[in-house]
Amino acid sequence: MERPTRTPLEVEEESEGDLGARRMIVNFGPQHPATHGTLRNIIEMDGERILRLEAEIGFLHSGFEKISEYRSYNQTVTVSDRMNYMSPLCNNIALAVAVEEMMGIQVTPRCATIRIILAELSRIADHILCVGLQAMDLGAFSLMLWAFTEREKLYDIFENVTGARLTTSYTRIGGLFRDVPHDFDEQVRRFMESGKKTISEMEGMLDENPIFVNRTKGVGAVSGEESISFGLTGPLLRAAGVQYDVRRARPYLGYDQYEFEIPTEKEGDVYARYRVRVREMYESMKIVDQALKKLPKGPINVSDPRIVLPTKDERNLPEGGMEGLIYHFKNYMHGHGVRPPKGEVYVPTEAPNGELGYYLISDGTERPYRWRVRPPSFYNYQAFARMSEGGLLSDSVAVLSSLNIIAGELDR
Amino acid sequence: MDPTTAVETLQQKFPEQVISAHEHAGQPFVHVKRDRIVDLLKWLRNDGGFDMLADLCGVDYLNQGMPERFCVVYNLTSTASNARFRVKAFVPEADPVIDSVSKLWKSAPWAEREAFDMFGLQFRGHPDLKRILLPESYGGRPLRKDYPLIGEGERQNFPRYTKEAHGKAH
Amino acid sequence: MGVESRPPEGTLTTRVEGLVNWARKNSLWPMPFGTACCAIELMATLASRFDLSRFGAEVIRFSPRQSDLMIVSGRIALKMMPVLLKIWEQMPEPKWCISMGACASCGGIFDNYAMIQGIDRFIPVDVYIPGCPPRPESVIDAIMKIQQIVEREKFASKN
Amino acid sequence: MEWTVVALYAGIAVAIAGGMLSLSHILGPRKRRPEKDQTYECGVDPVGTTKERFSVHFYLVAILFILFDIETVFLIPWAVLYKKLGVPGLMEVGVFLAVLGFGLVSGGKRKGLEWE
Repeated sequence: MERPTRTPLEVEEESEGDLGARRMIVNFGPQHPATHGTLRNIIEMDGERILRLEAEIGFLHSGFEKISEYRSYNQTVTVSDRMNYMSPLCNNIALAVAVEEMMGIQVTPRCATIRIILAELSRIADHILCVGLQAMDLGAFSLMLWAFTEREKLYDIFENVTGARLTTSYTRIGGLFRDVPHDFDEQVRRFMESGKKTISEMEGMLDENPIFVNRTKGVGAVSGEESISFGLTGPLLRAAGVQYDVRRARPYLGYDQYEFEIPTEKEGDVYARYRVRVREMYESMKIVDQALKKLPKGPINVSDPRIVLPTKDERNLPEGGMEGLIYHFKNYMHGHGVRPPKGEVYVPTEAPNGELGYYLISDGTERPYRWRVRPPSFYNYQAFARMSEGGLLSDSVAVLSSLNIIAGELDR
Repeated sequence: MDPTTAVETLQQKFPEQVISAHEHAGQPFVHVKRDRIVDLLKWLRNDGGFDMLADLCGVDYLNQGMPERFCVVYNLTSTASNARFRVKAFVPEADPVIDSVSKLWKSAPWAEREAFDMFGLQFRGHPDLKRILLPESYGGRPLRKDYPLIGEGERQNFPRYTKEAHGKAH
Repeated sequence: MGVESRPPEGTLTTRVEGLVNWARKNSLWPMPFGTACCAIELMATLASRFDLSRFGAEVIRFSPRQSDLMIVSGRIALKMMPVLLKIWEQMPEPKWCISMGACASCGGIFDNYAMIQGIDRFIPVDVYIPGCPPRPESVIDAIMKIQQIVEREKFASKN
Repeated sequence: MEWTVVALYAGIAVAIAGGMLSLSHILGPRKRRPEKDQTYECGVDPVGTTKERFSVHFYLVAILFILFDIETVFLIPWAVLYKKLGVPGLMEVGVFLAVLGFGLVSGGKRKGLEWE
């Protein structure tokens, strides 16, 4: 397989008499500080103005959907948090919610509340870094360091709860890996004060900052209908005026018991997306507040032994008796374990970047027959060409960081 | 329009297209033939109110007793009424071609390119149908059920640089 | 005719060698070949909490021309391998390579058609960091190991 | 007496700059290879050619930059001695800045600063 060189775009030979500059082709390539990942754009430019932009992806295609067809449902949880590595918990929760809806399992109230708290915390982690990186791309480097100090505090919380900073793999079908530590709510409250302070500082730094406003207002604007046609979801769609949030449209895990607004803007440009993300962080904090207040006691796993592992004492012969041992054996051996009934389901959830949907087809065995993920970055990045054509090259950098493209999720 | 009425009206409007209607875990969906898929989806979008194509993906039903081997799944959403609906168009293995819906939604082209890349499904009328996730010189169709998990040796096929030789040593 | 190419004899060169190695050791300019989750941990290592600049290695260069330590952080897909080879080739000579994380070192959980099963099959790697993703402390430990390697570099081995 | 200081200062500057360049040229190992000499374009084979005519706007932007850069360079000697020069000095710099300010404003009006 010789190295796949890209055939250069055919540049029409302009007539000799024309004194204008010929089109220049620039490679905004896979190894580039501003692409935040392995994306490639071949840009045809007239001077600074972008005439045509062709995006090329697949530089991080890791065959997620193929390897998941060789794993049981609980094993695919470890696969799911390698997709969107900015907010891995949202992926784990999305997968667990999808399989539970397929099997018709109702998780315990404590598990649902813990999942909502962790999902909203990782939404804050994703948004704060996106705003930080966007500011860094436009020149304000210090904001990225502020964002990272907040993220480090969130890493401490995630590590305290799940054991890992980034690849958490915390949820299981029908419950969680383990319960939250006793000092969980006090640690989260401590983060919330410093988080609010840092976010308002970042807001103060960027909101009326002439450089930031000039670089982002009116840049890469997309109208509401066009965003729907492009399949944009999440902050991009809400910035274009369409008030659509899967947590409100199709509530899961009890999101309908919390009051929070859906921040939307009208212009649909880079500045509007930044505003939506910042306001969404405040909304997430409101949700975490309410969830912490009503965090119920009780078990975190569904009590159905066919799905959830029996606890240690249930397994030992004197107390648990023969059933505990048999269920433990059945849960781990081939052909046993979590086996949803034959059928398929598409369950969307609201990830920080947009609608993260799992389309699972089960053929009755414990391995998914088809494990399809609807990644928000895939459809958001498709609109990048439309947003940056006609603008300047430096505008396309601002637009790219406002889309918050995660290559792992993009190429799956 | 909520999905259940969508299923009935579809069965009346396109009786010969709709193969069967199903429902699983509270989610109705419909199996259709591939011939008039564009008109069917256009009707669903314009009159059915399903204005967003949330996801388009391919499925390989190798000897699973489905009408055909390949299937293209369209997951539709209505942002106004929050309703969801799924249309599954079946494509025979002998001639895996189906009309492209890139004229109806701008989110379709890349998803169709991925289905082409992973399953080898051709989309008639697609603006620029070529591989999207794998290199153009890649031979196989990985997500097909009969394709080996570890591929056919493409991952070893690169020149090797060693420190001593300071140059290509392949 | 570089400083290494003069035939080394006697103690004179060891002092020059020691000086050059000391200079190179403390000013490693990393080329972050960041693709996936390990890149986020690499960014965490460079951020203010696990500050990599204590080792003189925080000057992140995105062009291979000005960097001498390539940190391959993240999984390498089929399409990315030619890019990795080209960038490794375009880095000027005294260069070292860290393979950060399980995916870069051995393919990690992705033993499938799309993933390179370890970059050491194609480019020479000096230090491997286990972990998925490795903690920032182990990235710093890897940088220190690279510094030990640089310290013991002999000129004879160069030309 | 004044000039020896300036000459010394210039000599040191040239020595440092020249020294860095020549030392790295002499001591640096050079291993040329076809792959290494290719232009770096984000890790892929270069697309298109650079031997094309550039748009004239780049020239305009460059000239405007040089104009205002030199303006600040001329301000430095005044800034060093502004106490001693007193009000007359301030007046002269005012005129200097007014002329260039007028240039900037008129350039802005005629869309010189826009990319179009």
